[in-house]
Amino acid sequence: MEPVGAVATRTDRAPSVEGLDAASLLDLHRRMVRIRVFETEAGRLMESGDLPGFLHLYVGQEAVAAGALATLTDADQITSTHRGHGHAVAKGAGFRKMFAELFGRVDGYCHGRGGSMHINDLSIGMLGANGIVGAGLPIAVGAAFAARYRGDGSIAMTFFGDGASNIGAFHEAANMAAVLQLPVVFVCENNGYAEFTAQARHMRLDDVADRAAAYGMPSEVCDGMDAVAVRQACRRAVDRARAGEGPSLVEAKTYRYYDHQGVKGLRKPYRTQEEIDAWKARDAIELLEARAAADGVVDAAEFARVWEETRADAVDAIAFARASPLPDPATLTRDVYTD
Amino acid sequence: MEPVGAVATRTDRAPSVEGLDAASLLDLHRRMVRIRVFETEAGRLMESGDLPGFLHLYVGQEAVAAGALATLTDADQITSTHRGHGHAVAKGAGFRKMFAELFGRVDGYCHGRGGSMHINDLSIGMLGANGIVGAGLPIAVGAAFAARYRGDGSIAMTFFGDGASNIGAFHEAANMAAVLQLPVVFVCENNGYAEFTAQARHMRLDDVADRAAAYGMPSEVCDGMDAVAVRQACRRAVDRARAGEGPSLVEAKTYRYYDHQGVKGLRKPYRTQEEIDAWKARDAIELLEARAAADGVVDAAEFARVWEETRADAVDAIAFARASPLPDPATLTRDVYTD
Amino acid sequence: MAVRELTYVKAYTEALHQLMGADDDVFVVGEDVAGYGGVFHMYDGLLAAYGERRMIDTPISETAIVGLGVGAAARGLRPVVDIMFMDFLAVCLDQLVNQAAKMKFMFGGEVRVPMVLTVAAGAGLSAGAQHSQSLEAWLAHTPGLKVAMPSSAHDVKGLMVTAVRDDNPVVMMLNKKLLGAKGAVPEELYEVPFGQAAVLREGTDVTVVALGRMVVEATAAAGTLAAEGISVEVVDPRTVQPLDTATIAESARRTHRVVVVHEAVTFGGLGAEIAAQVTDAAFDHLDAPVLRVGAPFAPVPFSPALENAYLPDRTRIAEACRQITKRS
Amino acid sequence: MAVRELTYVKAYTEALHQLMGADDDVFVVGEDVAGYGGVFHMYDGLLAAYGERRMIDTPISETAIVGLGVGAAARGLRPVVDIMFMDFLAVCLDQLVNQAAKMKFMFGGEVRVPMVLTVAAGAGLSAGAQHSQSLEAWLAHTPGLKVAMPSSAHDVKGLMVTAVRDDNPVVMMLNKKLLGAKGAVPEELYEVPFGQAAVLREGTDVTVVALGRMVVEATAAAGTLAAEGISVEVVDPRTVQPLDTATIAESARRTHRVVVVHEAVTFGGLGAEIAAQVTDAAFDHLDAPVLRVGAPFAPVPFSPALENAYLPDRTRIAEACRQITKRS
Ligand SMILES: Cc1ncc(C[n+]2csc(CCOP(=O)(O)OP(=O)(O)O)c2C)c(N)n1
Ligand SMILES: Cc1ncc(C[n+]2csc(CCOP(=O)(O)OP(=O)(O)O)c2C)c(N)n1
Ligand SMILES: [Mg+2]
Ligand SMILES: [Mg+2]
Repeated sequence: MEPVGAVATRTDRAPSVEGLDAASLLDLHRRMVRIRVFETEAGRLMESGDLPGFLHLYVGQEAVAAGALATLTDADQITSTHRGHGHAVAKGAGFRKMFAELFGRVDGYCHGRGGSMHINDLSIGMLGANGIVGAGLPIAVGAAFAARYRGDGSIAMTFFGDGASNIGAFHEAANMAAVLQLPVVFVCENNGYAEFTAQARHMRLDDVADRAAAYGMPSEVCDGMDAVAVRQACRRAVDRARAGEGPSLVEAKTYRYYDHQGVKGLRKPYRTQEEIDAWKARDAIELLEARAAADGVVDAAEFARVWEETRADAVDAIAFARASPLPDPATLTRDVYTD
Repeated sequence: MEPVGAVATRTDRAPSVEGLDAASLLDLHRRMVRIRVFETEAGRLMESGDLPGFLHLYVGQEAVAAGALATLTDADQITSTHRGHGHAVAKGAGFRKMFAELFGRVDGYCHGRGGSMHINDLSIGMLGANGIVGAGLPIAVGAAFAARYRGDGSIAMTFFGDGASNIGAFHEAANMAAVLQLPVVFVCENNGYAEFTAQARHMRLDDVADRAAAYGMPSEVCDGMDAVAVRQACRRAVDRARAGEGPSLVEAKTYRYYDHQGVKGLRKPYRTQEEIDAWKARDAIELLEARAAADGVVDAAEFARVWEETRADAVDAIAFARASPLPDPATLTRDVYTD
Repeated sequence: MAVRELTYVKAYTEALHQLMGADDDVFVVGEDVAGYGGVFHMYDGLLAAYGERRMIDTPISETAIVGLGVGAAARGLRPVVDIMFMDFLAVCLDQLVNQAAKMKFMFGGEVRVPMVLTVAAGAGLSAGAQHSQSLEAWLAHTPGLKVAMPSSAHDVKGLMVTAVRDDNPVVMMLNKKLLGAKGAVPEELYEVPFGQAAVLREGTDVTVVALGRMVVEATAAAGTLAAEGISVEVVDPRTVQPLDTATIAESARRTHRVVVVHEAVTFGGLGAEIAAQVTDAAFDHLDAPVLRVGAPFAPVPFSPALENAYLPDRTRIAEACRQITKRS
Repeated sequence: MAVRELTYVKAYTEALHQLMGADDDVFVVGEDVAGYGGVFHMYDGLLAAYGERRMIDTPISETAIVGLGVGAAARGLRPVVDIMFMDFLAVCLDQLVNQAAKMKFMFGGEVRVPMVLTVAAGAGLSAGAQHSQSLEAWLAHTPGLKVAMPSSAHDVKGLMVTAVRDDNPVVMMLNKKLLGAKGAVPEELYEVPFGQAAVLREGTDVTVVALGRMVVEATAAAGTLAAEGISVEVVDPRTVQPLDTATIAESARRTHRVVVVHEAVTFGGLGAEIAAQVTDAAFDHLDAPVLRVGAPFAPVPFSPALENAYLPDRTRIAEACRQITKRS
């Protein structure tokens, strides 16, 4: 895989903003900005030593979560990964509970028990981030099974990385979903790396999407820096799922701006500055703003207001999180079992 | 998958015996007959209550082991499955130690500790049957790694079923072998069933071979009732491996005559009599004998002698096994560790 | 009412049949559970009764099978997941121990995972080292899981009813060698509560705590020993997570001697946990250290000649009881 | 000669560096072990020294990674397999427990599987429930495996040398929170024998048997208690499979009181096994039941406020020692 070349190719494919109205574009934009702001603040807090534990930031990949989750309702279920903040935010999770969880406070989504890698919100169909690579995929298949079993019209969507497509759980989950023709969408966020290992060194395909054929499953590749393109590709897959036509795989080519974990590269450079710059030149949020402005669909001021509101939301949420009490050690063995 | 139709298709592809000399044909024949005789006797012994434990018989699939293992030397390593007798026999394992193991006697390959599912013979590169579906695949990848690491020119081959191609270990092993470009051949024995579940209900492809594309690995399908065809396909894969061109997948379409375990169907019919008859009409041994005779390459009397010798070998081996002592319980904790 | 007898395996099938009849949320998923009825015949007749919607045959994909159960359970269904041999847990343990077991706690308490995972455990059938293990020690050491080890047809049904109705992940360990064992089983649905040991036989000289099939062996040993004048109390914990230490310790305080028996290898087995808890709770009442009877430290051997010597049985249990009663 | 100090993690790297220098059959395989040098920096410099032939980066495929190790070891190489966090064992346990551990026995004795599996274990870094476990109890219960739990830089190097030279599969459990801890480490290659506990501090009132990082906590507690007039003997088994019961029991017979400490949850942990063995071996010498100090029965919590309370530490160990010495 030669990422810079790949970017060039994908530019050709990138759909225009046409066909999407202002509300839809603002919806995509708001989801992306909320992720960007949340993650940037989280990164800052981590750098300043305020947050315990690991932090796998989503900055750079916003178009994927935004585009994909714009196609779902709260009744639809998702499972996520170690890099899960973007999915939670785009699915509608609130900043207050999210920041509180990162701080390990009692008002967090997991009441401080889970941390970054276990954020979940059952009320909006967010079935959880996951610390085990690939483990969310079979769980999403189970959620899709439940949806069909009940005939409630909902579907499931699961996110996974290029690296995760090499683990057995991916293979088993994809085949199971295909054999049972379950309403689930597999969204591969291909950011070109599994930790510090480039895709070319962990698989011999350019497109993870090509693996779908092994399960008799339709797939497509889309530009993961273009929220509109992701939304369109996921919409097709979601429609198939809702129509009872079974699972699909959507691969979005994207990039993470920060390091695998945390903000700065730890020690060893494993990506070139040129590569990073080339991807940032096609930043998903800038791209959407520029296109919408060029097409005259959304007024730039509206975008500015989203940024402003979101930043204010983050300020509020961080203050809330800092003020939230630490969990009480006396509750340690609570919620291990339901009774 | 519609097995009978599939057979018809494969008949067209079936190569003739031309190009193989008498010695090569007799070699294939002898391997197949040895499997057939061993398994038939083992089945008989099981029916009469002489053998403890499970028995997954290989009868019907002889062309696969024979054709595949005719391409290897004793230095090459194989890993096998729960249905492993055929691979052991075709790799050169002796009847005496094999029968003794089935009887649970001290002179068996595992000294009575392993049983049918763990027969191995390191002296001929038989790295063991396996009771866990799919588990032999990564082990073969490790053997291939060792071969390349040492640069000793040997390769590895691993057998697995259509059903096994759905387990994560298959996916991971295939991808690992491809990424590291290791000298290993993946031989899928597609007998159309995983236990009592037909292929169409456990995957949505006709050819397991199509899964190789997910790893950037070459593959081909061959007629698993035609030992010559299997030999040719495996030869191409083995040559690639030896030439440093990495792994390949060969799928052989075949059929087991007996039940998944044991000899007779336990309770529920899950295959039709027509299907069974159609496959038996193309019995691998009969096919080879008939072709060789028609082409005039091998005299029928030579084939008859192989049968005779092999039957005598089985009689001898069974007597040997029956006479072999039971293992001594005092040795129970021996060989758990090397020291 | 005449006492009706059922085999251990049929008691399981009947429990499931009735539970499925009572609750549409209960379904079964696994390899060959539907069309074939399960390789151990555990699911016979359920496909005919409940159809393909609720009886799901799968590919050989244990991680996805258990994961399907986890996801469906998190969405409120009550999956019964079958993975055939307990040994196969090793290919799918993550979904059980890192997902199902921890989900509620990690998620902050909101979610429930009412999944039952059924496995066939135990040795004695010459099935070899990869098809004969008793791995309850791994599971009972995992917070979030419950683990049932029925020793009779009666308990199979009652524990299965409790398991399916439980809102936590439960592992049902059916013992392969007991599948055909008959016992009295009430026709109606009834629960055997988790965490309540059964005192199957009262005695005064020694308490034998036995798990799974070893209960049968312990009871037989108790009969033999009675003739020798040794009075054995047999306690069956029935679930090892939760574990009813109170009943065991109470018995120990009366008999002053405890033998613990299980099929698993002694080292690191639950016999150690039971011994530690009993010793802690009844230290001043014990005349001898708790004696553990388990398998020697080796994989399960194939040959019956070895496997018979490997597995604890009534003879070894009786021997242990004689030894411990002699000591003081 | 001046004593040279190294960190725990550098002692590991040095051992491997020297072992690879001495034996071409030793190689390392795992995710990000080569180019990046390991996420815990365990393999820094080894790619430069030994090249891509012997330092193998892999896809995220733990089953295939361990399987590669098993196959290569069965062919006579000496793989060092890294699977990062111990919790990830759950996705690849089959290759370790059903293949590597059982192979020699099942195969009738011919094969050897000289593989070392390195995992980073333990809690205390707010890594959450799926990145913090201590699962030695699963492994030590598995015949065929050996399990080392070094508590110091010195033992990391010595145990690693022994592990790589051992012809059996060995799991090296490195404790994440100890990675930066410094200690004296000889420059040359040396072995710390398996199955030989170290008596790190002699004492007369109570024996504390501690595993892994808990050794550090136990030693600190011993210091505190000395000031209170309680004399603590600290024993570090160093390997839990094999386990040096003799040394522990010998100590118990002198002190008459034993406390066992580990990070893992108490229920079903190796504290039970140690307690059972010690009680068996020294019953008449014990003034009190063995006291176990472990984690409460819950997954590892994320928030430091909870995790600190969850993990055993010097305070809880000291408290246990005070309690047990008060008893009699
Ligand atoms: C089973 C398992 N193996 C390894 C890891 C360590 N790990 C965490 S994230 C990661 C890389 C994942 O790569 P990818 O799927 O491409 O996702 P990305 O980080 O690029 O978003 C690895 C190896 C893990 N958490 N779980
Ligand atoms: C991990 C695992 N799952 C399930 C089984 C039980 N099992 C043994 S053989 C088999 C079917 C295998 O099918 P296939 O791979 O097609 O091989 P075949 O039996 O047809 O030769 C199953 C499910 C097992 N041994 N291991
Ligand atoms: Mg990635
Ligand atoms: Mg098959």
